[in-house]
Amino acid sequence: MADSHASTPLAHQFEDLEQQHEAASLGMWIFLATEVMFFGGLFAGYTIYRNLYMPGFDVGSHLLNVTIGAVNTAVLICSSLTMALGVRAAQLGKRHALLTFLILTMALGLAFILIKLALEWRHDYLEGFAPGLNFTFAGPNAKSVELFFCFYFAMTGVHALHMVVGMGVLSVLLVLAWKGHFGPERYNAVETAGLYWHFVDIVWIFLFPLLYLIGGRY
Amino acid sequence: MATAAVGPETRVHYLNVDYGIKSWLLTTDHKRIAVLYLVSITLFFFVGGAAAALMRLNLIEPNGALVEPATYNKLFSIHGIIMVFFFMIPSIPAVLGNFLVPMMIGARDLAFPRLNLLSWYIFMAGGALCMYAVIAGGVDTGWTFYTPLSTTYLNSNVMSAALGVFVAGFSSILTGLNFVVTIHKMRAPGMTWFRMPLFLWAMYATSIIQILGTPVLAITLALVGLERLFHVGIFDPAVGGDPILFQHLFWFYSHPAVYIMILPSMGVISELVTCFAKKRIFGYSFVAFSSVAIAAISFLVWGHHMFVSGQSIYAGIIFSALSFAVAIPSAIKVFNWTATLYKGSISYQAPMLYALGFIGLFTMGGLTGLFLATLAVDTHVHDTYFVVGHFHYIMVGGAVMGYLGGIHYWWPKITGRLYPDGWARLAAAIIFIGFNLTFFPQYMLGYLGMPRRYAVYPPEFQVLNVMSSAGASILGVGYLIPLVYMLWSLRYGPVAGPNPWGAKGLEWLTPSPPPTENFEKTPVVTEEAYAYGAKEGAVG
Amino acid sequence: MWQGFPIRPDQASTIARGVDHLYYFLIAIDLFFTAVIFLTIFYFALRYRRRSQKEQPPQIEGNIPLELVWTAIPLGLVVIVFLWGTSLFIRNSRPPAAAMEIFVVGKQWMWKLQHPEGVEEINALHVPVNRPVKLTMTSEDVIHDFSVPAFRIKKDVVPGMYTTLWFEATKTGKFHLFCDQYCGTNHSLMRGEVTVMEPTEYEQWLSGGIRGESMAQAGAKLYDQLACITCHGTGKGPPLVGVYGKPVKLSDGSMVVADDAYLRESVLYPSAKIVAGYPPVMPTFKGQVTEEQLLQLIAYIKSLSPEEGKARK
Amino acid sequence: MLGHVVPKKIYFLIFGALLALTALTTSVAYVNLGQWNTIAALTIACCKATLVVLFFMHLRWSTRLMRVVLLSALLWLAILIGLTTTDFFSRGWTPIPESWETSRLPLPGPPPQGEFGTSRR
Ligand code: HEA
Ligand code: HEA
Ligand code: HEC
Ligand code: CUA
Ligand SMILES: [Cu+2]
Repeated sequence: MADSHASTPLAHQFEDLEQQHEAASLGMWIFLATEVMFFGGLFAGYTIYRNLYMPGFDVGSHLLNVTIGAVNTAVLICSSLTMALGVRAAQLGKRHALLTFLILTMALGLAFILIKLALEWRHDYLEGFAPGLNFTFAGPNAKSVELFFCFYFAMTGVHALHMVVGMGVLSVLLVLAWKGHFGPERYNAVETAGLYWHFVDIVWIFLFPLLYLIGGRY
Repeated sequence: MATAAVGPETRVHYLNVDYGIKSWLLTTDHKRIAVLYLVSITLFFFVGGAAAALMRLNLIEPNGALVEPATYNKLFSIHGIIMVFFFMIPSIPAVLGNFLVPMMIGARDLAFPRLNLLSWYIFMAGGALCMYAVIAGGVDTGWTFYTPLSTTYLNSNVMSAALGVFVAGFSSILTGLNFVVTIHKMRAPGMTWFRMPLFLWAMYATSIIQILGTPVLAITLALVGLERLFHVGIFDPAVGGDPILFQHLFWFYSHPAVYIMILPSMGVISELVTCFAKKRIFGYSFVAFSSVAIAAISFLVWGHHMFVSGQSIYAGIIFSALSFAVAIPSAIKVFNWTATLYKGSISYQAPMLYALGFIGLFTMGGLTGLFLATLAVDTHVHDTYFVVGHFHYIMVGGAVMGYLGGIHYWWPKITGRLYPDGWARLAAAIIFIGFNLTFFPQYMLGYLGMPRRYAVYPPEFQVLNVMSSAGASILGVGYLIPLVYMLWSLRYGPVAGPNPWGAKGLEWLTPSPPPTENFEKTPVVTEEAYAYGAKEGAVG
Repeated sequence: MWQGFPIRPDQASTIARGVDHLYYFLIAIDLFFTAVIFLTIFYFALRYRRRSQKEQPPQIEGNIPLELVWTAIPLGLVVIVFLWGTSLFIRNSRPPAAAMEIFVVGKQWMWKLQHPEGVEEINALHVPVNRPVKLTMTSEDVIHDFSVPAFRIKKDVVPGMYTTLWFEATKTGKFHLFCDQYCGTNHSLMRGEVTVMEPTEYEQWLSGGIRGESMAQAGAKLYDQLACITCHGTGKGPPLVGVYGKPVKLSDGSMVVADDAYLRESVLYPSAKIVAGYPPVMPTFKGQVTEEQLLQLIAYIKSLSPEEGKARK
Repeated sequence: MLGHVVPKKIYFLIFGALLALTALTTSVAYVNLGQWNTIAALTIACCKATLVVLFFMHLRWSTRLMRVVLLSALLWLAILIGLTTTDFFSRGWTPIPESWETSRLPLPGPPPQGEFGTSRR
């Protein structure tokens, strides 16, 4: 992915642009496969503990705010749309549209993180749901609830970290796009960054029901 | 060789195209990066080896001849961590793989050269963190980082060591990613999958493991770190966490990781055996597919490290059965290599000696793996020196032998110089003898019940331990000899020429050392791999 | 065995012999294949050594029937080994009825063992010969591993859960007891000795030993001290008489067997499983009872249902 | 042009579908379906993920190789979760009864659930 920044569109090790393009997206897909496994460790642990400690996990889940979770899901989906449109703009060589969509995507990403931070994590911390830092919950199944929040913070934390990394990548792209670096011949970097961004979105698509919903809200 | 040998000095090639530290540290040439790795892992090997030497010294006496138990624990931890994560896993992939993957498929470089350089920097950063952990007082978790010991009870430098391994893991992932993309997308015209040298199949299979396994180790170590720092206890029994879950996640990576170590060696052996017997490999597709089969099945057996851990015995039974399954493709390989020798024209230059040593020692080590996969027997020998014997037979007798064989074989290609073959053969013999003396007694110790990770032990085990320590000193000398003559050869070795062994394969068609672009023009492949029957001079 | 140079530890339990036989069988396989590979290589190496640089050996692509043969033979062998090893393992992990029960608590870096009669030992275990013994084990800190090579038994001792192990010694004498799971600084000093005695000697030893109360008696005392009786016995909580080993119906409709792990959980985390028909009012005793005291409470509850406690493993 | 350019309309359609599914999954959570709540939530999540992968990530128009990469990642994830859970959920089955035939225990069955879960051994 990084190698498409070279001064000519075609890096020296490739025969043609087609090969270079395919290599870049294959590389990104493989990277996403590693990400699947990275989150997979957490998902495996979550699956097991939730089945072992169902009541506590349900209690924990009920302590989260579904509305905020749903809003954040929507925010991320919007950002995925703008990202997809950004890639399209790059493909068509529309510099201005690309810039707009990149900025929109980053703004939505920022919104997601701010909502998470200011409305959720802060609240959880103040309410005493933060294991290790401030955990004061003392209802039934307190220990399982604590375990639930361990997962909650580990999973959403790692996810948020990925968002931050994604925003870093996007800001590099923004600068390059500003300089008119991309065009129909050369948009691999935008496309691969897009793949990454959508992947992070997908992770949230699973985190949302697993953490907020399956405890049963009725 | 008929080809006029042009001295490495008179030509422009990847080594002399540019000079100065900067030209090395900022290089994106896969060959130079391979050399960077070669230097760094050699360093790590001797650090790990020094720890082993101190351990063996300590075990000469039942009450510990040298160090306190606390220090001994740090020694084996750092020995395991360095040898596994900073020597063996990067050894063949990052050195020989980096050098050879593009050359063998006829490409100018890997698909992502800058990523490749980044991998090396990440690797060194991880190494630096681990070395910091050693210098700042050591780490005593063992290479397995079992919880809750590592998360709650130890106050050594667990964080920096775990972080170091975590970081180095990304280097491994990115290297694997680079190889897979390169092999898929950048093969020269005519280089079909079934014309690829078996080394490439092995590298491909290895990369799959690196890509799909390593991230799980990363997240697991991250969770250990979280638990240590913030008591966000996912494995902590105090909140109902289960330490056995940690073991599942750890071995999900670390069992396949042992095949990250052996598969590349197997690939090297396929190259060596064919070259020095002047024969095609016997059963090409069986050898090729067994690599992929090993990679795939290796992900299904991790629970065999946990037979007595409190894991459900039903799970134990499943894992036992699958562990036996993974032995079959290994058996296929061993038999095919042996059959390749049949009616060959076998010469005994040093690389071949290492290759034959590999086959023998890998067989002995692999077969003891069957003991461990057997539930009732593992109940007795788990966490004893029998296990230590098993994995050193495979890793030192197998993987390291393969690595050394490969380094000797491609040394002329890498440096353009030949080393003294007599010394090399002597070193191979010393290593073989020293190795067996070191590790065979450990099987016996293990069945007698001597637990591993023991700084002090009951006196009746002393005789065998002294034998083992004596062997280790021979082994240590054996490893120092190649270091000396390899360095010597850099300056004084005879000029090698493009193909000193009369080997087949694209990498031998280009001069030694190769030019930066590897080939003057992109080669076109018209033959199967190892076309030793074909007339001399025919391209292949 | 050959005294100066033993190849295996004493065979001192009913399990040992079976394991050794399997081990010998594996050695035979090992020797066979090692010999086949080594001899073939040596033979080829001599027979087909390179005699001149120009030599062009005949090229052989492979041989499918041969490939099948050398896939099938190892496959057949490992199936045998798997079945043999697994059936032995299942047998070895199933404690016989009427085993005498000993409780083991591991902690950095010592073993605490308690006999049902109340005798406590540190890093030493005395047992009668020819009598099955069942160990119920847990750890107070990290993972340890209880291993007696002469008996060919081994099991991790894990904090937060009970693991079990059993053996029947067949030979009197002293045998090593090792901690086989790395557990921190003095892991290699976490050793002890198992002494197997004639039953009569054992009785003598038991009566001579520094005896506190029996496990169950100590448990009864605790039961008193912790005021369990205020609920259990008054109808506020379920009666505990005869509960051990019986299935219990829970408030969510499912059934559990009241075994050691269940009792432990009921005391430490009462809200985890609520007995059907009772309110979840029992307080947790976590932090108030040590792992040892917990074992005593369990022993006491077991003693309230005499036949059950014996009949079930 | 190197890759496939997707019409804007498709993007907006998918976007709409994703938002609708989000609303659906949230509201389903408020209906008591017992076990089916979890299944419904995860099914919807899988649908959403599939839409993103196929359209936003262009997998529909990518080579077979990319699909193989994705599928193998999912397969490996299934291995990780599947084999790990075999352990946890068969622990309650031990101890193996003294003889297979005279089993008096009402096990095996799904392990009972609750805090600190199954009786583990
Ligand atoms: C390169 C490293 C490597 C390799 C390749 C292997 C290969 C194998 N390993 Fe090993 N193993 C380790 C490194 C390795 N191992 C390490 C490091 C540990 C300890 C970790 C720790 O706890 O610190 C370990 C531990 C370990 C255990 C756990 C022991 C315990 O802790 O109790 C087990 C159990 O099943 C096992 C089994 C096997 C098997 C069945 C193979 C098989 O793949 C072997 C296959 C090979 C052959 C079988 C030989 C060739 C075949 C023939 C000549 C034909 C005849 C064949 C038949 C009859 C089948 N290994
Ligand atoms: C590929 C990996 C690899 C390699 C190459 C080695 C190489 C060696 N190992 Fe290692 N070993 C492991 C991987 C490896 N090991 C692992 C994973 C463990 C488990 C760790 C754990 O339990 O957590 C282990 C554990 C282990 C133990 C068990 C410790 C214990 O459980 O108590 C022992 C004991 O003998 C041992 C010995 C040796 C020896 C003698 C060598 C020799 O081959 C090394 C020979 C090399 C040299 C000797 C260096 C060259 C000579 C010098 C530098 C001379 C200068 C020397 C001095 C100044 C002292 N190793
Ligand atoms: C405040 C009242 C109270 C006290 C004090 C109390 N219990 Fe309980 N106990 C209960 C109730 C009510 C239940 C049933 C509901 C449940 O399972 O939590 C119960 C259940 C149990 C069970 C499970 C019984 C079964 O039939 O499955 C065990 C075992 C037990 N208690 C042991 C103890 C012990 C040991 C102590 C003292 C250390 C103790 N209890 C103290 C109220 C109490
Ligand atoms: Cu306790 Cu090792
Ligand atoms: Cu393994």
